[in-house]
Amino acid sequence: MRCGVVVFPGSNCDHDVYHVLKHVLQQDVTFLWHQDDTLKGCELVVLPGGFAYGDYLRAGAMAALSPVMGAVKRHAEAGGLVLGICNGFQVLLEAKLIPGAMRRNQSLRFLCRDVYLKVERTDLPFTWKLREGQVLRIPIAHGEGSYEDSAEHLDALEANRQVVFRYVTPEGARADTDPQWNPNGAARGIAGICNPGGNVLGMMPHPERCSEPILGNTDGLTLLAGAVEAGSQVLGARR
Amino acid sequence: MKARVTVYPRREILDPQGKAIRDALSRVGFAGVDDVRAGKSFEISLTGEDPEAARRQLRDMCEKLLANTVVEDYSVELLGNEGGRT
Amino acid sequence: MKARVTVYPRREILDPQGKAIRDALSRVGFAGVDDVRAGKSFEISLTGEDPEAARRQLRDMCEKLLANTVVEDYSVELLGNEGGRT
Amino acid sequence: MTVLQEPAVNAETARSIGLTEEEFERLRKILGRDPNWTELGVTSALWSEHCSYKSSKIYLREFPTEGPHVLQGPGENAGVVDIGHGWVAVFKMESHNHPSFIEPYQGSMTGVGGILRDVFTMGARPIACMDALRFGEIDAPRMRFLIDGVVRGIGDYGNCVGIPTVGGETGFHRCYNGNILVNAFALGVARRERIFHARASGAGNPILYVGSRTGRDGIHGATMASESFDKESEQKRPTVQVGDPFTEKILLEACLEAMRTGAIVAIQDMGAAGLTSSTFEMAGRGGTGLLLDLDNVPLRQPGLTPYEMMLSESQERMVLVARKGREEELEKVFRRWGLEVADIGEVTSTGRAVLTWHGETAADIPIRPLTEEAPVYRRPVAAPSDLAERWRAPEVPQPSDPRAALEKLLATPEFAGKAWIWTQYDHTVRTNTVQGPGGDAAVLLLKGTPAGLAMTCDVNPVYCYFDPRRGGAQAVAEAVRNLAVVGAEPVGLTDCLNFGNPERPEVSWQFREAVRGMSDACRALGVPVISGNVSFYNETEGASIYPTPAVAMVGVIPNLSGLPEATFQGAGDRVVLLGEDRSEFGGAAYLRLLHGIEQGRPPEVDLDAELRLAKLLRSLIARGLLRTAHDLSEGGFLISLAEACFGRRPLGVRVEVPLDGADLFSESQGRAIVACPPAALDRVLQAAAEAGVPAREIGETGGDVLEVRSGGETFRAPVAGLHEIWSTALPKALGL
Ligand SMILES: Nc1ncnc2c1ncn2[C@@H]1O[C@H](COP(=O)(O)OP(=O)(O)O)[C@@H](O)[C@H]1O
Ligand SMILES: [Mg+2]
Repeated sequence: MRCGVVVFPGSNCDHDVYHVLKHVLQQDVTFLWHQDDTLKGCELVVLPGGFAYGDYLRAGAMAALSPVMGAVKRHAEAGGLVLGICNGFQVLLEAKLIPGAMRRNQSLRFLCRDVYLKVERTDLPFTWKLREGQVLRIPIAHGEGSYEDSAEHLDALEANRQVVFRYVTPEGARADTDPQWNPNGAARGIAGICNPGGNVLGMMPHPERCSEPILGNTDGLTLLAGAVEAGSQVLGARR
Repeated sequence: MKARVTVYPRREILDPQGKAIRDALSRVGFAGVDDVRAGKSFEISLTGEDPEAARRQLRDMCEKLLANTVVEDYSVELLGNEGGRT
Repeated sequence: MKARVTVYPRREILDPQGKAIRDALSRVGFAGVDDVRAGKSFEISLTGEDPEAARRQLRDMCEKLLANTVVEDYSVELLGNEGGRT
Repeated sequence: MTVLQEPAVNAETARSIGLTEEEFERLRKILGRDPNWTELGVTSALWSEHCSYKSSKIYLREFPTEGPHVLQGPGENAGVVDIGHGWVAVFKMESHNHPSFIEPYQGSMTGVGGILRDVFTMGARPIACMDALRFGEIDAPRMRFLIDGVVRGIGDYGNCVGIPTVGGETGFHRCYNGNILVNAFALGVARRERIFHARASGAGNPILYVGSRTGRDGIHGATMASESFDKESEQKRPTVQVGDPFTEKILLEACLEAMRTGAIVAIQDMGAAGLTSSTFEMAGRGGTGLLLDLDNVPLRQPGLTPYEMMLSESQERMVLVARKGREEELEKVFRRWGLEVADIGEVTSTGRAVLTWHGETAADIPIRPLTEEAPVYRRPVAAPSDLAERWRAPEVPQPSDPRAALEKLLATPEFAGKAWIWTQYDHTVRTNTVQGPGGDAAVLLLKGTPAGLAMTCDVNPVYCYFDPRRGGAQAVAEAVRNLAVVGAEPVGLTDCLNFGNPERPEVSWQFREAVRGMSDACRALGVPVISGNVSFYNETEGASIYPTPAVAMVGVIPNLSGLPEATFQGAGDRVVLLGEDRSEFGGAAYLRLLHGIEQGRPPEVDLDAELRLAKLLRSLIARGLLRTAHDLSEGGFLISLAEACFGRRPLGVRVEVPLDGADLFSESQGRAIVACPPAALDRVLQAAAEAGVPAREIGETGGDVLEVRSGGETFRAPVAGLHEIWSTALPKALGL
């Protein structure tokens, strides 16, 4: 399936996602330049991690205004798949493709370590290969990962089942107020959410960093594999 | 013309940085600090001279870029030409 | 009493964030932005009522904690009791 | 014509910017006239200790710099070694001590930025950083602020550029209370044929300036001297260099892309003494000349003088020589990345640097006499008069309760887990990190090959103070050991030699001895020195820091499958202690941290034994026999045994050792703890015997208690409790 990885000035996980999609999952992958207003016919668009425009002002704020995001919006509205990882998630929020905002980690420090994620939904193109309630171990690496929104918006988010991943204990228990398990103080332990249509997913943890056996963890691969396989089905359906 | 834009986290949203600073202040012995809110300040030099146009433009900048209105409030002040800081 | 402390990178010092913001503003089509300097703003509520004492205390806080005077300048304003932001 | 308000040029003003009387005279002879202020400033920068190595050159020549893998030794921006499969590794370490003490956040940021540029300027893509940090006592004035700022700075810079910080070292000692050490290491990889050099050639080739604009950042105290001549002196006070990792990131991508066009002849970053050292060194190496038009240098604020432009240390700037007629191609690449490019001059064949400004000649000086032929000093050396006293063997109090002693040591910042630091560093970006911080050496994947790269940072300043020669050798030996426990064969090292004031005979002695110790070890263990950096004048109020020759060593792991970990992997593994135990406490942590005794000659470094141990470990690992391998270093056996219990799932161990009381903390070198499945035990012991490495099975992993039987006595400590002490000690000490 044709996948596109967007490159903003300051993206630094673009090559990591590219590597997994291309060399681990054997997909047809291309980079998409932030100044282009086209997605070159990509079915799955990934907004990678990094520090687009240095994360100056607010993570993702400047990148959200770049030309390529117009094309990404149209793609999303047409039901196309969009995956935002870490900085990509922040860009999606700033571009208002998914609701809410990201604030600095409660510790006010950058944090790089493994966290445990509970899969809240498996009926999405990204998560259909995962088990309901499954607990994944996936690395995070961010300083601005505390998901935030007003109480009523959060309620709406839950009601629409837009919460896809939550930070939990290794056993899968909620621990929203425990920094050991909810590493950045995200509201309701939210680590990843989707749009109402379920075709746009934003998540703080980095699945591409745990997608090869040699790295000692492949929990991220199932998610990425699901996305590309679902993408191919979407593609098949369109033909 | 110089202007200052100030952006603060919304009242209802908790402000860990402000809290951390308040705690640090009392740790180093500053008494009587009720509350600290931590925000951002931008000093912007504009070429235009019309205050109203400037205000409009600055608010527009806030909505588009300088503030994230989901979690932040902003305010705009014109400082005239000398700039307000000392 | 409410006060506002504003902290900016010193004039001579590179302000990468301000520069990035200025570039971003012009990219999204805001004309006539000469310069942007990005700083911090702290809104501080104090119990004391004596303005002079408050000023002294605030400057002291800046020297000790709020500003890093090696690279930053600060300024202190008293906002009275209502607070200045709208 | 522009009238510059600059100081008169004479021996006085020359001294005020760091040139001695003799050096000033030497310059006048070279020029055959009095220099002007700009020429004086340029010369004082080029002849500064930092740029010219004038006090260290004669000793650095003793380092072995050749080896089967070495493609580029010292002399370029970074060294280059062949790591197989058509790849080369490019690495270097550099200090940013003084800036970090003044402003820890910006100081450490710009330290990382500088070392990254040294690496990608060679055409290599940086894939890893390490940071070797030395702080004072945590309760010393400003120390918590310094620690927090340095760690944030290193993190924010590397994290933003997207280079994982995979290892480092953190030490604490009162000798750094007034002078912390921040040494940054970076490693990049490139295809063998893609390496770039910084040798300006081809008269007529244009010189391009790329990156951030030039401000008055970090202009050496020199500008102070001009202040009294200046109206707005406040404005001109030298300012702290500020790092902009975002610009570094796009500069990195743009430079690597530009290099692929083939339109670049030579490229060099602007580091210390910015435009001066970069242009002069490129021309010096190439034996060419320069014509620089300073009116074209992009400025951040108007009004910089030629002197200021030449000496500014604004960050994130590169200068390159383009092939004439191909400037367009390069400019296109840089503009696409949103970077500014300026044509600031051209290469000439005159051997001179001619600087023009406002239509006049601002400087006209011969290059080689200033670069290749800079002054070299043989400073007086003298061993400390009280050496015999320093070497007197210390009294060693026996621990009344070994468990309590262990717990106390694990709670010190020295031995505490350093996760509080390295979790603030992105150590997994680029998806090469097989073993990040927390083990002995970091292990990185070399994508597309079965091989891996390993790297480690080591030095023990207390050893170096009591015996710089042994200390220097020990640093190299420990690095080799840290590589060996991950199965890596060393291919080269870089160093950061942090010392006091070389004009003090004892400091020069320390330096000479340390370099000799390192050189001996490098020869014996077959590790060439391929790059490095000297930082002198680390002293406050006349008190020098302990000699701190930080070593960063890189090794290659032929095949990554079946690597052991530094911690125990599962119950039932047999634990084996390798190497010879002696009772050695000179400069030992046990005495220093528990009894306040800092005394005695450091442990002997038996280089042959180290070599035998390293070879044994590598072959055991290559044969896939080991599940755990962790070397013994500071703190000795008991500390390493405890550390081995602290895996992601803490695990107990039960051992019986021929070590008594204090000897559990003896710091004899050349030792390691390994663990293997029972079935492999005989082969492990057999191989050790054949290798001539003492080996004894001491116990078995399992349970949740660390149990040690020694000298008829037994003590037990629940691993969970030890782990809690160890993992929380550092944040606690920092008051977090
Ligand atoms: N400043 C730092 N940055 C990154 N990693 C660090 C730092 N300090 C210590 N570490 C990591 O902590 C671990 C223990 O360090 P150390 O005790 O020096 O190991 P060793 O004794 O084997 O040399 C190592 O993996 C090292 O990389
Ligand atoms: Mg070790």
